[in-house]
Amino acid sequence: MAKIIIQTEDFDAAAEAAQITQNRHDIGALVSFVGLCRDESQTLSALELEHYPGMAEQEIARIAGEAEARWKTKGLTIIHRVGKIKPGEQIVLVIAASSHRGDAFNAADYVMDFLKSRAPFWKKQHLLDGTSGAWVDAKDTDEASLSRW
Amino acid sequence: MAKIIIQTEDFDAAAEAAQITQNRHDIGALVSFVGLCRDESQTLSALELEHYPGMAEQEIARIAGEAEARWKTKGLTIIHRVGKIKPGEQIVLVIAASSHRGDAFNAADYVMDFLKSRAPFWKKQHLLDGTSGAWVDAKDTDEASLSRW
Amino acid sequence: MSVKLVYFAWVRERIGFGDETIDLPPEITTVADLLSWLARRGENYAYAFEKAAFIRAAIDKKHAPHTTLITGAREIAFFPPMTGG
Amino acid sequence: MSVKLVYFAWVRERIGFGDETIDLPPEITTVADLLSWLARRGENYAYAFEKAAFIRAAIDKKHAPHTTLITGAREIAFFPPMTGG
Repeated sequence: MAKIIIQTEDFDAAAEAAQITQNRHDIGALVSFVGLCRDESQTLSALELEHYPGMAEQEIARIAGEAEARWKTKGLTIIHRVGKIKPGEQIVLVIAASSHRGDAFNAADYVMDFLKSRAPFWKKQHLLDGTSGAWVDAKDTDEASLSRW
Repeated sequence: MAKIIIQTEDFDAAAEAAQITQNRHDIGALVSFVGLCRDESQTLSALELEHYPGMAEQEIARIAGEAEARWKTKGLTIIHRVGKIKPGEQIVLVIAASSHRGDAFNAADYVMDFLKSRAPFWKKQHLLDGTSGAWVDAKDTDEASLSRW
Repeated sequence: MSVKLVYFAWVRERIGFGDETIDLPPEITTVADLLSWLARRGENYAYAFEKAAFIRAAIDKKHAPHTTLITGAREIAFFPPMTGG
Repeated sequence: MSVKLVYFAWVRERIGFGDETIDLPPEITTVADLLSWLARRGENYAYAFEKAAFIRAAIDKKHAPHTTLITGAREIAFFPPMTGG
Protein backbone atom coordinates (compact mmCIF):
# COMPACT_ATOMS: atom_id res chain seq x y z
CA MET A 1 0.00 0.00 0.00
CA ALA A 2 1.36 3.34 -1.02
CA LYS A 3 1.61 6.30 1.35
CA ILE A 4 -0.20 9.22 -0.30
CA ILE A 5 -0.38 12.74 1.06
CA ILE A 6 -1.65 16.01 -0.37
CA GLN A 7 -0.52 18.94 1.75
CA THR A 8 0.29 22.64 1.67
CA GLU A 9 3.49 22.29 3.74
CA ASP A 10 6.88 21.37 2.31
CA PHE A 11 8.07 17.77 2.62
CA ASP A 12 11.34 16.16 3.73
CA ALA A 13 12.40 13.68 1.03
CA ALA A 14 15.19 12.22 3.21
CA ALA A 15 12.83 11.56 6.13
CA GLU A 16 10.34 9.89 3.80
CA ALA A 17 13.07 7.69 2.31
CA ALA A 18 14.29 6.75 5.81
CA GLN A 19 10.75 5.83 6.80
CA ILE A 20 10.62 3.33 3.93
CA THR A 21 14.04 1.75 4.47
CA GLN A 22 14.38 1.76 8.27
CA ASN A 23 14.87 -1.64 9.91
CA ARG A 24 14.67 -3.40 6.56
CA HIS A 25 17.40 -5.36 4.81
CA ASP A 26 15.39 -6.38 1.76
CA ILE A 27 15.51 -3.09 -0.16
CA GLY A 28 18.31 -2.85 -2.71
CA ALA A 29 17.15 0.17 -4.69
CA LEU A 30 15.48 3.43 -3.79
CA VAL A 31 14.50 5.90 -6.50
CA SER A 32 13.31 9.36 -5.47
CA PHE A 33 11.83 11.94 -7.76
CA VAL A 34 11.44 15.55 -6.62
CA GLY A 35 9.60 18.02 -8.85
CA LEU A 36 10.61 21.63 -8.25
CA CYS A 37 9.08 24.99 -9.16
CA ARG A 38 11.09 26.35 -12.09
CA ASP A 39 11.40 29.98 -13.12
CA GLU A 40 14.00 30.39 -15.83
CA SER A 41 12.55 33.71 -17.01
CA GLN A 42 12.73 35.20 -13.47
CA THR A 43 9.23 36.63 -13.77
CA LEU A 44 7.45 34.23 -11.43
CA SER A 45 6.42 35.07 -7.89
CA ALA A 46 4.77 31.69 -7.25
CA LEU A 47 2.87 28.83 -8.79
CA GLU A 48 -0.53 28.23 -7.23
CA LEU A 49 -1.48 24.58 -7.20
CA GLU A 50 -5.21 23.86 -7.22
CA HIS A 51 -6.58 20.35 -6.83
CA TYR A 52 -9.87 18.46 -6.77
CA PRO A 53 -10.09 17.27 -3.15
CA GLY A 54 -11.13 13.66 -2.89
CA MET A 55 -10.55 12.87 -6.53
CA ALA A 56 -6.85 13.80 -6.37
CA GLU A 57 -6.15 11.33 -3.54
CA GLN A 58 -8.28 8.66 -5.19
CA GLU A 59 -6.66 9.08 -8.61
CA ILE A 60 -3.12 8.99 -7.14
CA ALA A 61 -4.06 5.85 -5.19
CA ARG A 62 -5.27 4.26 -8.42
CA ILE A 63 -2.03 5.15 -10.25
CA ALA A 64 0.04 3.88 -7.29
CA GLY A 65 -1.93 0.64 -7.24
CA GLU A 66 -1.23 0.08 -10.92
CA ALA A 67 2.49 0.67 -10.38
CA GLU A 68 2.49 -1.76 -7.44
CA ALA A 69 0.71 -4.39 -9.53
CA ARG A 70 3.15 -3.97 -12.38
CA TRP A 71 6.48 -3.84 -10.55
CA LYS A 72 7.75 -5.45 -7.36
CA THR A 73 7.83 -2.48 -5.05
CA LYS A 74 8.64 -2.64 -1.35
CA GLY A 75 7.62 0.90 -0.60
CA LEU A 76 5.91 3.71 -2.50
CA THR A 77 5.42 7.23 -1.16
CA ILE A 78 3.76 10.07 -3.05
CA ILE A 79 3.43 13.59 -1.65
CA HIS A 80 1.92 16.40 -3.72
CA ARG A 81 1.79 19.96 -2.44
CA VAL A 82 -1.02 22.42 -3.14
CA GLY A 83 -1.30 26.17 -2.62
CA LYS A 84 1.35 28.75 -3.47
CA ILE A 85 4.82 27.43 -4.17
CA LYS A 86 7.79 29.74 -4.85
CA PRO A 87 10.51 29.23 -7.47
CA GLY A 88 13.05 26.66 -6.28
CA GLU A 89 10.59 25.07 -3.85
CA GLN A 90 9.50 21.45 -3.96
CA ILE A 91 6.14 20.52 -5.53
CA VAL A 92 5.97 16.75 -5.66
CA LEU A 93 7.80 13.73 -4.25
CA VAL A 94 7.66 10.15 -5.49
CA ILE A 95 9.79 7.48 -3.79
CA ALA A 96 9.80 3.88 -5.01
CA ALA A 97 11.73 1.15 -3.19
CA SER A 98 12.42 -2.32 -4.50
CA SER A 99 14.90 -5.21 -4.37
CA HIS A 100 16.27 -4.25 -7.77
CA ARG A 101 16.81 -0.96 -9.54
CA GLY A 102 14.70 -1.70 -12.60
CA ASP A 103 11.49 -2.03 -10.61
CA ALA A 104 12.23 1.09 -8.56
CA PHE A 105 13.05 3.24 -11.60
CA ASN A 106 10.02 2.01 -13.53
CA ALA A 107 7.57 2.47 -10.67
CA ALA A 108 8.71 6.04 -9.94
CA ASP A 109 8.79 6.99 -13.63
CA TYR A 110 5.34 5.46 -14.24
CA VAL A 111 3.77 7.20 -11.26
CA MET A 112 5.17 10.59 -12.32
CA ASP A 113 3.95 10.15 -15.90
CA PHE A 114 0.38 9.40 -14.88
CA LEU A 115 0.42 11.93 -12.06
CA LYS A 116 1.18 14.64 -14.64
CA SER A 117 -1.71 13.82 -16.96
CA ARG A 118 -4.30 12.05 -14.82
CA ALA A 119 -4.22 13.47 -11.30
CA PRO A 120 -6.51 16.51 -10.97
CA PHE A 121 -4.05 19.32 -10.21
CA TRP A 122 -3.69 22.63 -12.04
CA LYS A 123 -0.98 25.27 -11.89
CA LYS A 124 -1.58 29.01 -12.07
CA GLN A 125 1.24 31.51 -12.42
CA HIS A 126 1.53 34.53 -10.12
CA LEU A 127 4.02 37.01 -11.49
CA LEU A 128 6.54 39.24 -9.74
CA ASP A 129 4.84 42.35 -11.19
CA GLY A 130 1.79 41.53 -9.05
CA THR A 131 -0.43 40.28 -11.84
CA SER A 132 -1.84 36.81 -12.09
CA GLY A 133 -0.52 35.12 -15.16
CA ALA A 134 -1.94 32.35 -17.22
CA TRP A 135 -2.76 28.85 -16.15
CA VAL A 136 0.02 26.46 -17.12
CA ASP A 137 -0.94 24.57 -20.27
CA ALA A 138 -0.84 20.79 -20.38
CA LYS A 139 1.95 19.59 -22.64
CA ASP A 140 1.29 17.23 -25.54
CA THR A 141 4.56 15.53 -24.64
CA ASP A 142 3.13 14.56 -21.24
CA GLU A 143 0.13 12.86 -22.81
CA ALA A 144 2.35 11.21 -25.44
CA SER A 145 4.68 9.92 -22.73
CA LEU A 146 1.90 7.69 -21.39
CA SER A 147 2.10 5.51 -24.50
CA ARG A 148 5.50 4.24 -23.24
CA TRP A 149 3.64 2.12 -20.73
CA MET B 1 30.74 18.33 -15.18
CA ALA B 2 29.65 15.58 -12.87
CA LYS B 3 30.72 15.37 -9.23
CA ILE B 4 32.26 11.93 -8.73
CA ILE B 5 33.49 10.53 -5.43
CA ILE B 6 34.68 7.11 -4.33
CA GLN B 7 34.86 6.89 -0.54
CA THR B 8 34.69 4.47 2.38
CA GLU B 9 32.41 6.74 4.48
CA ASP B 10 28.64 6.86 4.15
CA PHE B 11 27.05 9.68 2.13
CA ASP B 12 24.18 12.09 2.77
CA ALA B 13 21.84 11.97 -0.25
CA ALA B 14 19.81 14.97 0.94
CA ALA B 15 22.91 17.14 1.36
CA GLU B 16 24.12 16.17 -2.11
CA ALA B 17 20.72 17.00 -3.61
CA ALA B 18 20.68 20.35 -1.82
CA GLN B 19 24.15 21.12 -3.14
CA ILE B 20 22.86 20.68 -6.70
CA THR B 21 19.65 22.68 -6.32
CA GLN B 22 20.67 25.50 -3.96
CA ASN B 23 20.22 29.03 -5.30
CA ARG B 24 18.96 27.72 -8.63
CA HIS B 25 15.52 28.19 -10.15
CA ASP B 26 16.13 26.33 -13.39
CA ILE B 27 15.87 22.77 -12.08
CA GLY B 28 12.44 21.19 -12.42
CA ALA B 29 13.29 17.55 -11.81
CA LEU B 30 15.67 15.77 -9.48
CA VAL B 31 16.02 12.00 -9.64
CA SER B 32 18.03 10.26 -6.93
CA PHE B 33 19.02 6.62 -6.90
CA VAL B 34 20.35 4.98 -3.73
CA GLY B 35 21.66 1.42 -3.90
CA LEU B 36 21.53 -0.39 -0.56
CA CYS B 37 23.16 -3.54 0.81
CA ARG B 38 20.48 -6.27 0.76
CA ASP B 39 20.43 -9.38 2.92
CA GLU B 40 17.15 -11.20 2.52
CA SER B 41 18.59 -14.51 3.75
CA GLN B 42 19.90 -12.90 6.98
CA THR B 43 23.28 -14.64 6.63
CA LEU B 44 25.33 -11.61 5.64
CA SER B 45 27.66 -9.74 7.98
CA ALA B 46 28.85 -7.31 5.31
CA LEU B 47 29.63 -6.83 1.65
CA GLU B 48 33.21 -5.84 0.95
CA LEU B 49 33.50 -3.54 -2.04
CA GLU B 50 36.83 -3.68 -3.89
CA HIS B 51 37.68 -1.28 -6.69
CA TYR B 52 40.41 -0.49 -9.18
CA PRO B 53 41.69 2.91 -8.00
CA GLY B 54 42.16 5.34 -10.83
CA MET B 55 40.23 3.30 -13.36
CA ALA B 56 37.02 3.41 -11.29
CA GLU B 57 36.98 7.23 -11.18
CA GLN B 58 37.93 7.46 -14.85
CA GLU B 59 35.30 4.95 -15.96
CA ILE B 60 32.54 6.64 -13.93
CA ALA B 61 33.58 10.01 -15.41
CA ARG B 62 33.31 8.52 -18.89
CA ILE B 63 29.82 7.12 -18.17
CA ALA B 64 28.75 10.44 -16.62
CA GLY B 65 30.08 12.32 -19.66
CA GLU B 66 28.05 10.13 -21.98
CA ALA B 67 24.90 10.74 -19.92
CA GLU B 68 25.54 14.50 -19.96
CA ALA B 69 26.04 14.45 -23.73
CA ARG B 70 22.86 12.47 -24.25
CA TRP B 71 20.44 14.26 -21.93
CA LYS B 72 20.12 17.85 -20.78
CA THR B 73 21.33 17.55 -17.20
CA LYS B 74 21.86 20.49 -14.86
CA GLY B 75 23.62 18.50 -12.18
CA LEU B 76 25.00 14.98 -11.87
CA THR B 77 26.49 13.53 -8.69
CA ILE B 78 27.80 10.00 -8.33
CA ILE B 79 29.16 8.61 -5.05
CA HIS B 80 30.28 5.00 -4.75
CA ARG B 81 31.43 3.53 -1.46
CA VAL B 82 34.17 0.93 -1.07
CA GLY B 83 35.20 -1.23 1.88
CA LYS B 84 32.89 -3.14 4.19
CA ILE B 85 29.21 -2.22 4.02
CA LYS B 86 26.63 -3.76 6.35
CA PRO B 87 23.10 -4.90 5.40
CA GLY B 88 20.78 -1.92 5.13
CA GLU B 89 23.64 0.53 4.54
CA GLN B 90 24.03 2.67 1.43
CA ILE B 91 26.42 1.60 -1.35
CA VAL B 92 25.92 4.00 -4.22
CA LEU B 93 24.25 7.33 -4.95
CA VAL B 94 23.36 8.81 -8.33
CA ILE B 95 21.57 12.16 -8.53
CA ALA B 96 20.56 13.67 -11.86
CA ALA B 97 18.96 17.12 -12.11
CA SER B 98 17.31 18.59 -15.17
CA SER B 99 14.62 21.00 -16.32
CA HIS B 100 12.32 18.12 -17.15
CA ARG B 101 11.71 14.73 -15.60
CA GLY B 102 12.48 12.65 -18.69
CA ASP B 103 16.08 13.80 -18.88
CA ALA B 104 16.61 13.35 -15.15
CA PHE B 105 15.12 9.82 -15.08
CA ASN B 106 17.06 8.75 -18.18
CA ALA B 107 20.40 10.14 -17.02
CA ALA B 108 20.16 8.47 -13.58
CA ASP B 109 18.95 5.17 -15.06
CA TYR B 110 21.68 5.18 -17.73
CA VAL B 111 24.45 5.95 -15.25
CA MET B 112 23.32 3.15 -12.91
CA ASP B 113 23.11 0.63 -15.76
CA PHE B 114 26.65 1.30 -16.97
CA LEU B 115 28.02 1.67 -13.43
CA LYS B 116 26.84 -1.88 -12.71
CA SER B 117 28.55 -3.50 -15.69
CA ARG B 118 31.40 -1.20 -16.66
CA ALA B 119 32.79 0.44 -13.51
CA PRO B 120 35.51 -1.71 -11.90
CA PHE B 121 33.97 -2.64 -8.55
CA TRP B 122 33.52 -6.11 -7.08
CA LYS B 123 31.51 -7.33 -4.11
CA LYS B 124 32.60 -10.06 -1.71
CA GLN B 125 30.27 -11.51 0.90
CA HIS B 126 31.32 -11.80 4.55
CA LEU B 127 28.92 -14.05 6.42
CA LEU B 128 27.57 -13.85 9.97
CA ASP B 129 29.14 -17.23 10.80
CA GLY B 130 32.56 -15.63 10.39
CA THR B 131 33.43 -17.20 7.05
CA SER B 132 34.06 -15.31 3.86
CA GLY B 133 31.50 -16.22 1.29
CA ALA B 134 31.66 -16.08 -2.45
CA TRP B 135 32.22 -13.08 -4.64
CA VAL B 136 28.92 -11.78 -5.97
CA ASP B 137 28.39 -12.96 -9.55
CA ALA B 138 27.66 -10.52 -12.33
CA LYS B 139 24.10 -10.91 -13.56
CA ASP B 140 23.29 -11.55 -17.20
CA THR B 141 20.33 -9.22 -16.77
CA ASP B 142 22.71 -6.33 -15.97
CA GLU B 143 24.65 -6.83 -19.19
CA ALA B 144 21.40 -7.28 -21.14
CA SER B 145 20.00 -4.07 -19.66
CA LEU B 146 22.67 -2.06 -21.49
CA SER B 147 21.04 -2.85 -24.84
CA ARG B 148 18.16 -0.53 -23.84
CA TRP B 149 20.45 2.42 -24.57
CA MET C 1 -32.42 14.79 -11.84
CA SER C 2 -30.55 16.99 -9.37
CA VAL C 3 -26.79 16.94 -9.62
CA LYS C 4 -23.86 18.82 -8.12
CA LEU C 5 -21.57 20.40 -10.69
CA VAL C 6 -18.00 21.37 -9.73
CA TYR C 7 -15.52 23.42 -11.74
CA PHE C 8 -11.76 23.80 -11.49
CA ALA C 9 -8.94 26.07 -12.68
CA TRP C 10 -9.86 28.37 -15.58
CA VAL C 11 -13.20 26.62 -16.09
CA ARG C 12 -14.07 27.74 -12.55
CA GLU C 13 -12.71 31.24 -13.17
CA ARG C 14 -14.64 31.67 -16.42
CA ILE C 15 -17.93 30.43 -14.95
CA GLY C 16 -17.41 32.58 -11.88
CA PHE C 17 -17.95 30.05 -9.10
CA GLY C 18 -16.73 26.62 -8.07
CA ASP C 19 -19.89 24.60 -7.68
CA GLU C 20 -23.66 24.60 -8.05
CA THR C 21 -26.48 22.13 -7.77
CA ILE C 22 -28.90 22.06 -10.67
CA ASP C 23 -31.88 20.13 -11.95
CA LEU C 24 -31.19 18.54 -15.30
CA PRO C 25 -33.86 18.06 -17.97
CA PRO C 26 -34.41 14.35 -18.72
CA GLU C 27 -33.05 14.60 -22.29
CA ILE C 28 -29.53 15.24 -20.95
CA THR C 29 -28.06 11.74 -20.80
CA THR C 30 -24.32 12.02 -21.54
CA VAL C 31 -21.42 14.24 -20.48
CA ALA C 32 -21.43 15.72 -24.01
CA ASP C 33 -25.16 16.56 -23.72
CA LEU C 34 -24.51 18.28 -20.40
CA LEU C 35 -21.60 20.31 -21.81
CA SER C 36 -23.70 21.58 -24.75
CA TRP C 37 -26.64 22.34 -22.49
CA LEU C 38 -24.45 24.24 -19.99
CA ALA C 39 -22.79 26.24 -22.80
CA ARG C 40 -26.20 27.67 -23.67
CA ARG C 41 -26.92 28.83 -20.10
CA GLY C 42 -25.03 32.10 -20.33
CA GLU C 43 -21.95 33.91 -21.59
CA ASN C 44 -19.82 32.71 -18.70
CA TYR C 45 -20.63 29.06 -19.47
CA ALA C 46 -20.25 29.66 -23.23
CA TYR C 47 -16.76 31.09 -22.56
CA ALA C 48 -15.76 28.25 -20.23
CA PHE C 49 -16.88 25.58 -22.65
CA GLU C 50 -16.04 27.26 -25.98
CA LYS C 51 -13.63 24.44 -26.77
CA ALA C 52 -15.81 21.64 -25.44
CA ALA C 53 -13.66 18.83 -26.84
CA PHE C 54 -10.77 20.16 -24.75
CA ILE C 55 -12.65 20.02 -21.43
CA ARG C 56 -12.16 17.02 -19.16
CA ALA C 57 -14.95 15.59 -17.03
CA ALA C 58 -15.21 13.41 -13.96
CA ILE C 59 -18.30 11.68 -12.61
CA ASP C 60 -18.27 11.06 -8.88
CA LYS C 61 -14.51 11.74 -8.86
CA LYS C 62 -13.64 9.33 -11.66
CA HIS C 63 -12.45 10.41 -15.13
CA ALA C 64 -15.34 10.22 -17.62
CA PRO C 65 -15.08 10.53 -21.43
CA HIS C 66 -17.68 12.78 -23.04
CA THR C 67 -19.68 9.74 -24.19
CA THR C 68 -20.24 8.56 -20.59
CA LEU C 69 -23.87 8.31 -19.42
CA ILE C 70 -24.54 10.58 -16.46
CA THR C 71 -27.41 8.50 -15.11
CA GLY C 72 -27.20 8.30 -11.32
CA ALA C 73 -24.32 10.77 -11.07
CA ARG C 74 -24.20 12.77 -7.83
CA GLU C 75 -21.24 15.00 -8.68
CA ILE C 76 -19.99 15.95 -12.13
CA ALA C 77 -16.75 17.91 -12.50
CA PHE C 78 -15.43 19.90 -15.45
CA PHE C 79 -11.84 21.07 -15.73
CA PRO C 80 -8.98 21.77 -18.16
CA PRO C 81 -6.30 19.16 -18.94
CA MET C 82 -4.36 18.52 -15.74
CA THR C 83 -0.95 20.03 -15.02
CA GLY C 84 0.15 18.50 -11.74
CA GLY C 85 3.44 16.92 -10.80
CA MET D 1 58.81 -5.40 -22.75
CA SER D 2 58.32 -4.77 -19.04
CA VAL D 3 54.74 -4.28 -17.90
CA LYS D 4 52.87 -3.98 -14.62
CA LEU D 5 50.11 -6.54 -14.17
CA VAL D 6 47.32 -5.90 -11.66
CA TYR D 7 44.67 -8.34 -10.47
CA PHE D 8 41.34 -7.80 -8.73
CA ALA D 9 38.65 -9.71 -6.80
CA TRP D 10 38.88 -13.50 -7.16
CA VAL D 11 41.51 -13.25 -9.89
CA ARG D 12 43.73 -11.55 -7.30
CA GLU D 13 42.83 -14.12 -4.64
CA ARG D 14 43.55 -17.08 -6.91
CA ILE D 15 46.89 -15.73 -8.11
CA GLY D 16 47.83 -14.84 -4.53
CA PHE D 17 48.89 -11.22 -4.95
CA GLY D 18 47.57 -7.99 -6.40
CA ASP D 19 50.30 -6.85 -8.76
CA GLU D 20 53.64 -7.74 -10.31
CA THR D 21 55.96 -6.34 -12.93
CA ILE D 22 57.16 -8.80 -15.54
CA ASP D 23 59.15 -8.94 -18.75
CA LEU D 24 57.06 -10.23 -21.63
CA PRO D 25 58.51 -12.25 -24.49
CA PRO D 26 58.14 -10.41 -27.81
CA GLU D 27 55.70 -12.96 -29.28
CA ILE D 28 53.00 -11.84 -26.77
CA THR D 29 51.15 -9.16 -28.71
CA THR D 30 47.48 -9.28 -27.63
CA VAL D 31 45.54 -9.52 -24.37
CA ALA D 32 44.54 -13.07 -25.37
CA ASP D 33 48.21 -14.02 -25.91
CA LEU D 34 49.06 -12.65 -22.47
CA LEU D 35 46.22 -14.56 -20.79
CA SER D 36 47.33 -17.89 -22.34
CA TRP D 37 50.96 -17.22 -21.48
CA LEU D 38 50.14 -16.33 -17.87
CA ALA D 39 47.91 -19.41 -17.47
CA ARG D 40 50.99 -21.57 -18.16
CA ARG D 41 53.10 -19.85 -15.48
CA GLY D 42 51.79 -21.92 -12.54
CA GLU D 43 48.81 -23.53 -10.90
CA ASN D 44 47.67 -20.26 -9.32
CA TYR D 45 47.55 -18.52 -12.72
CA ALA D 46 45.97 -21.58 -14.36
CA TYR D 47 43.23 -21.50 -11.70
CA ALA D 48 42.66 -17.73 -12.04
CA PHE D 49 42.43 -17.91 -15.81
CA GLU D 50 40.76 -21.32 -16.24
CA LYS D 51 37.82 -19.63 -17.92
CA ALA D 52 39.84 -17.15 -19.95
CA ALA D 53 36.90 -15.94 -22.04
CA PHE D 54 35.19 -14.85 -18.84
CA ILE D 55 38.07 -12.65 -17.63
CA ARG D 56 37.93 -8.90 -18.33
CA ALA D 57 41.01 -6.87 -19.09
CA ALA D 58 41.99 -3.23 -18.97
CA ILE D 59 45.04 -1.59 -20.52
CA ASP D 60 46.22 1.57 -18.77
CA LYS D 61 42.88 1.72 -16.96
CA LYS D 62 40.68 1.42 -20.05
CA HIS D 63 38.56 -1.63 -20.87
CA ALA D 64 40.30 -3.78 -23.48
CA PRO D 65 38.78 -6.71 -25.40
CA HIS D 66 40.98 -9.81 -25.64
CA THR D 67 41.91 -8.95 -29.22
CA THR D 68 43.51 -5.64 -28.18
CA LEU D 69 47.22 -5.19 -28.93
CA ILE D 70 49.26 -4.65 -25.77
CA THR D 71 52.06 -2.75 -27.48
CA GLY D 72 53.17 0.16 -25.33
CA ALA D 73 50.98 -0.82 -22.37
CA ARG D 74 52.32 0.22 -18.99
CA GLU D 75 49.66 -1.42 -16.81
CA ILE D 76 47.45 -4.35 -17.72
CA ALA D 77 44.64 -5.40 -15.36
CA PHE D 78 42.72 -8.68 -15.19
CA PHE D 79 39.51 -9.08 -13.25
CA PRO D 80 36.11 -10.84 -13.15
CA PRO D 81 32.96 -9.23 -14.57
CA MET D 82 32.17 -6.17 -12.48
CA THR D 83 29.53 -6.09 -9.76
CA GLY D 84 29.42 -2.51 -8.55
CA GLY D 85 26.43 -0.29 -7.99
